[in-house]
Amino acid sequence: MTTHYLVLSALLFVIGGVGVLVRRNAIVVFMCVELMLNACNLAFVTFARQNGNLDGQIIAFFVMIVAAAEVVIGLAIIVTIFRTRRSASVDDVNLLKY
Amino acid sequence: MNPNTGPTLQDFGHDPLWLSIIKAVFIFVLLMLGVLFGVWTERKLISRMQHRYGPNRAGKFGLLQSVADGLKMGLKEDITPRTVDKIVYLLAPVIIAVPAFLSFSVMPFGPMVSIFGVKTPLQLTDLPVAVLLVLAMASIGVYGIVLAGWGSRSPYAILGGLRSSAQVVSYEIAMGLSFVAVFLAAGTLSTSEIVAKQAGGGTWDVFGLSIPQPSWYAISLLPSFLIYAITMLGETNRVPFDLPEGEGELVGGFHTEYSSSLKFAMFMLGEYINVFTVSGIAITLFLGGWRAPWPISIWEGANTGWWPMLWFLIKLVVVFGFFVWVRASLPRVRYDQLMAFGWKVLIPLNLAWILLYATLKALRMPEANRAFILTLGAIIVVGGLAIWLRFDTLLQRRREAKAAQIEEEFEQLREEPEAGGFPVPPLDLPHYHGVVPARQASTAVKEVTSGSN
Amino acid sequence: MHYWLSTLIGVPVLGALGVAAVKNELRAKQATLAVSLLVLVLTVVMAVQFSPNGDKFQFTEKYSWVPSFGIHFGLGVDGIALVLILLSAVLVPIVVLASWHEAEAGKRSVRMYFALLLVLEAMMIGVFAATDVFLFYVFFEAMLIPMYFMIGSYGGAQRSYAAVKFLLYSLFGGLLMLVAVIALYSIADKGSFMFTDLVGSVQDVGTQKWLFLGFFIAFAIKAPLWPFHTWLPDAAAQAPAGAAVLLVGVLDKVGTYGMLRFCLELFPDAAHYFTPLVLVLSVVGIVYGAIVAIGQTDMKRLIAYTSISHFGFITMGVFAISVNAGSGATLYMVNHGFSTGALFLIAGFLIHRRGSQYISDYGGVQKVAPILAGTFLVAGLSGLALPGLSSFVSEFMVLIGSYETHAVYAIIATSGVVLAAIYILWMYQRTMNGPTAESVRDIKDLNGREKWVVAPLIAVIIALGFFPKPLLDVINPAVTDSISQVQHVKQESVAQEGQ
Amino acid sequence: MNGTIQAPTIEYGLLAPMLVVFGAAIIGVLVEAFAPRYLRSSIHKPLTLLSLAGAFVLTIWQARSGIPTKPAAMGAVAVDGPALFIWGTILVLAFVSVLLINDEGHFVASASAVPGSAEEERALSEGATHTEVYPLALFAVGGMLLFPAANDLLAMFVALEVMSLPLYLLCGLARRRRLLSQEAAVKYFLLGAFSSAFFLYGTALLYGYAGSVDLAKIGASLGAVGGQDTLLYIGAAMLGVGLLFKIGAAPFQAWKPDVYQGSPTPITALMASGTLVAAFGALLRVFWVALGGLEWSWTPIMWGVAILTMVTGAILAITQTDIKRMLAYSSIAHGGFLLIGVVAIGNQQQNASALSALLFYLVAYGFTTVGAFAIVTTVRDAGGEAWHLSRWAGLGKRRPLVATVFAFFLLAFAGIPLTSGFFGKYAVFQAAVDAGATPLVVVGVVSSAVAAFFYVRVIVLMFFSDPAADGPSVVIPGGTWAVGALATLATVVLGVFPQPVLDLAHTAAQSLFVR
Amino acid sequence: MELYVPILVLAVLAAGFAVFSVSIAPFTGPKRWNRAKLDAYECGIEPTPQPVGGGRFPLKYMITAMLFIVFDIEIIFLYPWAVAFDNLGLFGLVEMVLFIVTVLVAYAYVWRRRGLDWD
Repeated sequence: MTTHYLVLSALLFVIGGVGVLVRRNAIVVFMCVELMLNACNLAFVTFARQNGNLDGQIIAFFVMIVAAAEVVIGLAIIVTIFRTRRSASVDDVNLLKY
Repeated sequence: MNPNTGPTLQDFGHDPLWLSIIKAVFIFVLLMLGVLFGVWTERKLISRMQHRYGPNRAGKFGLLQSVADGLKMGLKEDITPRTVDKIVYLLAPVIIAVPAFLSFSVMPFGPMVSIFGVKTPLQLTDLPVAVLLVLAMASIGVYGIVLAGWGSRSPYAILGGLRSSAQVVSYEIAMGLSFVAVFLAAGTLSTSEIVAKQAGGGTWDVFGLSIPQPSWYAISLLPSFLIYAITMLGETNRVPFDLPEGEGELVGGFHTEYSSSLKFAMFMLGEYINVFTVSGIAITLFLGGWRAPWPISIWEGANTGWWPMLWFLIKLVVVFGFFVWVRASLPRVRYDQLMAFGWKVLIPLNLAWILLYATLKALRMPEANRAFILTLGAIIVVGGLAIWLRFDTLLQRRREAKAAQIEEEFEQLREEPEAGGFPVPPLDLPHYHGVVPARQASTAVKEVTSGSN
Repeated sequence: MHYWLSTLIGVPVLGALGVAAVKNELRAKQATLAVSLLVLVLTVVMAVQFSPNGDKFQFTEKYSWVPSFGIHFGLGVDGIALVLILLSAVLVPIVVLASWHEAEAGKRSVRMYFALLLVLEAMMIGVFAATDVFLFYVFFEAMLIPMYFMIGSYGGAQRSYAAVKFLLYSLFGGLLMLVAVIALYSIADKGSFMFTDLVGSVQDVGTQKWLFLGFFIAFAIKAPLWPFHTWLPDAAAQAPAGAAVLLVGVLDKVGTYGMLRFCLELFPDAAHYFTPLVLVLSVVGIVYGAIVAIGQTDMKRLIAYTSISHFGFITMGVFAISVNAGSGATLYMVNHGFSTGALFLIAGFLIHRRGSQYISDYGGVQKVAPILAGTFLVAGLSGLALPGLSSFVSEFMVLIGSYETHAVYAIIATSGVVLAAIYILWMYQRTMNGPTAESVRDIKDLNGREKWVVAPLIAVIIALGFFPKPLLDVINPAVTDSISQVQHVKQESVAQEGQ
Repeated sequence: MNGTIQAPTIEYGLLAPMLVVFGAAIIGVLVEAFAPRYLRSSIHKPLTLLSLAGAFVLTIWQARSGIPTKPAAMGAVAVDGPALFIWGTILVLAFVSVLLINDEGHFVASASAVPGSAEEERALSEGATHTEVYPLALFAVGGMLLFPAANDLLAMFVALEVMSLPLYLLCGLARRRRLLSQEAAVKYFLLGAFSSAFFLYGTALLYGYAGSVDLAKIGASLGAVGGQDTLLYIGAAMLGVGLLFKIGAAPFQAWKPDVYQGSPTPITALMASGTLVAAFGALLRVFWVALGGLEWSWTPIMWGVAILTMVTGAILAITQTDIKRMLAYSSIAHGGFLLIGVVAIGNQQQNASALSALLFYLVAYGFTTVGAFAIVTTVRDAGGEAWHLSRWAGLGKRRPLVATVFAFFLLAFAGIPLTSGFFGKYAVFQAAVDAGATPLVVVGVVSSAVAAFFYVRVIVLMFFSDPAADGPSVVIPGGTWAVGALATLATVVLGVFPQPVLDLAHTAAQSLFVR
Repeated sequence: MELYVPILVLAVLAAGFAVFSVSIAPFTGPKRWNRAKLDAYECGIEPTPQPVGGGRFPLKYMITAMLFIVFDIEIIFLYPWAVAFDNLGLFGLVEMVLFIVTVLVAYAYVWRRRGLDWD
């Protein structure tokens, strides 16, 4: 029963990860990261049901907060650089070479 | 607690499917009728308040007015502007309407009754997190608003959508906070149990005669109730907070492009049902739910059988009346005032009140270490006051500075009107008496001007 | 409890601080000279108290330094260390005197140069006196830094390249040694790094081989053994003459000293196993160094290559595993220090006068600067081991000793002697004899200071040439002791083959 | 069902250091809100320094008054020997970094202003500064304190974010080279969030495996639970990815040079010292306490990572021309050396020695690196710090003292004897050899030889090459001066008389991590 | 689970109704083509072309959204606390006081930085 949810969360996570790697727009990349976090939440809740203890659900709360904080800070940073560059594409973020 | 406190969580989830369907259909019908009746009531009431007759043609007292309106909407041309984002545009009304209905599923109408021999509570269902469901539905409604504005792809719509969503979320916070005190008092999120908790307030025994203690949270948690009363206006975009359709500044707001037809009807529907929902919540959480108000409650049978549904509906009407009353009496606020009120007044007051109430509750605990709690409270109060004072002075300064600046600008303008590049017509300008320009007459486009049929 | 060695290390360090503090350059130089002479005196006084047939290590001191790693500040000298300390103590004042005007060349801080010199002396004495393997390693590495700065800051045109090359080579070797040291420690599991605790602690031959390599490569790089030698010519050629003397004269001896002290005593089996290899390398080094030296056009590089050839002799002596060869090698370390030192210094004077290192720029110096030429000749002859001059004794002993054990190598090595005659004499002929070149027509002969520099060197060379006994008396027991282990192993293996 | 909830207990005393730091941070925010602009920094500086110092004192006091043997706060936080040691280290390093932050001219006048725009000009002319830096730094430090002490993965995750989020912001606040700085912030943020997502998913899987996020419980369940090994392995791997990213181990090191280069140098110092220490504390806790039983599975991988990290750091550093990038790569390499210590796991006593070695290394490296970055801030061009290596040519002649100190730090990085770096390396290497990881040690030695090359190159540049005509000027504000002196002192003392600190680390490591 | 079944029923009902009426709309009404009708309504002026995927809108709304997130999360924590308050007792009070005070500090900061003002 719960395995379906696990598969779903894994899928979401992978989609997010791939998105981070292939998408160029900083905001989209960032949304993909959020997607990954939510995939984690799904996994937590599922496992909470599987293990029959509430920890997972509580953890999900905390993850939400962290995600919120990340959103706030991330958007702030991205907006700043966007105002500088008039573009949110990570390709334009190329002053730093390896 | 006295025996007839009504159902608790354990009583739910045992209904057979057919019963659930019956209940659902009942609620659905109730809401549809409620909307029709509500529109009429509102128009009638408000016109009375404004010394008008209001609808009085269709049917007795114009009772069929809203039916007629509904039919007309159905028969009007369905316009879909070509710039819109089709899917979102069509999705939005649905998203607004559906959750509005759903919030009502946890609304308790009454105690256990037997329907076709099945003992069941007069309530579609109840959850341990019932109130959260309501809030969740409200938030989903916001999606409808945003998508409607976004999908319309017209500046007015987008602005309206953003504005109203901003407003709704802002007031949602205050609303959510105003519930906290209730949960503190009730110790549960299940609506039916909250109602049960408001059953009997017990009595004060003063000089032998016993005065019934107010059992409604509206009284014992007055601040929360007041805040909620305000937020429910903001939450439903009603006057004085109906900025989204502020006809003055942005036409119809988020539903500018839903000019007619049933799609618009969906918005109307959603709006009214939301009003019912928030009223229902107000009744359930603060006004004793389906329980009969005091004088009636003296009669034993008042809170048994089907009667309570009556009390509930009466209360609903009264609260709705309050909505209309407010609409008739208050002007619309400015948007910045609206947001400032929501963020700078309601929220801090709310938090302060929650802390205060929690402290009192802790004080009433048997094993509470009063000295400690009091010192804690004192510290917080003092700190809060200090910050507030500092704050006040700062605000004062800022206000004065702004005033001074404006004054100084006016001075400058009085000096020479041209300042700031505003074109000021010379006083001796010959007045323009409307002479029609020559090339006005030739508009030879064979188009049916809209509305002429 | 006596503090001879710690004093010997401490005095130069304090002296260095003082010198660095002094503002006036002349004062600084004089102070440096004074300190180094003081050290020399102390060393001599200590040396005369050394009893050749006493304990293996004498004047021992031992303080706990980092208990949790079992590291001690352990000092002590046996014969080998003693003579090497003597060597450095003697060379330093001479170098100070020699490089009196060395540092003025570049607009760099003169005081810093002499301060570094003193620090270097302290490190050199420390590295020879350390009886704690870890302490030895610490000095071994720390020694690099002052030398690195001396080459890099005060050297010739290519100085920074040479300096870096020198540092990285030695550092790399040192790190390999560090691994071996750690491994040794954890295998021995005595909770102490004291040499005496570690001796004989590694039984397994396989392990011995690895650890041996760890140490040996470090030392081979240090004492430039072919093929690890390539840094030496650059470093020696670019370093200021004084630094070059200490580099070739003393620093490199640390390598050969290390082989004799650590490789042989700690890992006898491995040493026995690797002996042929090392001998081959040494012989190749001897011949290669000599031949390449012949081809050199740069005086200092030439001298550097001669040293490579000589180091071939020394390592051969060390690994020939016979008392004669061993003592010879040890003695050779000292002699080579003096003779090559003399060569470098005198060449340095010459170059300083003419301003060129290239042999082709010289000719007939003999006529204008007889003393210079004469002393140069003596030093050179000592370099090619002319009987009566110091190197002869040691080289002879090495050859004899190795002939006893490994005749073939000895015979091949003898060719080195012949080649040595060629490169020294040919260089001498090209520079000193023949018609006087225009460029050197008006150069001065050695002045007073320079005479004072050269005189003691020549004196020592001749003295040791005729009368090496006192040194040998000191050296012999120590060498006997340190090669005894390997001899033991050897006899065993011979016995096994015999069955 | 309400009746079942028991009110939890929290040992406020044990958590005091952390609470002090967080409290100071919150007060800092209040100051930001209500203090007039001209007063702010003069309130912040003492507040920040005092709180850090106070927290340090509290830590010492706790260590004196006996190390607790069971985790605090319902098993969420473990205030044990290593944690206390790491706390002390982080607090001192943070204190030093704050001294750097105090000096003027590191931070942007107005972060929101578009570089080169009129508003930025105005902000500059007004002399506006972002005093928010102090609360942010304090929050970051608080996170660093919680990170290595967290005893369950949730607390660890929260700590990770509390530590990282302020740093993301601080990265973007460099006064000079704004674009670079903003880029650094974006990169750090995106990659950091990415990695923390991995950490979180790993946590989720381990939770699914063990039914709890408590490290000890996970460790206990390793043998017990059967049939779900995939969860376990994938979860552990993802957790590892998250942590290794934070310490910048290859192949997750890509962010480090960029971020170190872009962010304001004091912040770089804070990250290079504090974050590294904290991250290693957490890494050790997770891999030794929770996954200790899995040793045979992760050790080989960790070997690979360590080797890769050392080699990458050492080799890529050679090609760098930006001083800060070079230091960043060197810090990557050092992360590799530290990983050697992580692998040196064995029996109780072996673990203790490895742990103490790591702790010592962390202290030594932390001080040296802060000092190095402090020096970097002092060498300035017209356009801020003279970041290009070529600008450092001949510094030895212009400012011998500064150059000497910097050279000394570099030698310490290279691990020359009589510097702290040497004993650090030695301790770790020895622990590794005892644990039979000799090949790893050999690789470490080789790569540190390679690393020595580029350190030496800088020294050559500073001392053996002639100064440029328009060379950079050296400005040494008071705070920076103090930092340099302190770091030098630490590097010397730890290099010559390491015993006291070694003893401290030893006693701290004796009890290992509480379970 | 079965607590949610009735909600599902109602949802089906409501959704059915909404979808029905939205989809029926085009067929019930008349069709009279008029270009002006199909333009986005902008009080008669030529409609401003809107970029695909929506244009840019004031940053203000983003800030509001973030504040909303922050406080909504706070509410998430307040509800369980409120429900369990009787069990938590003094501990609960203290912790929540700390929590709310912290949030209020941030709130004050935002206020002072004009995060709550609408020009």
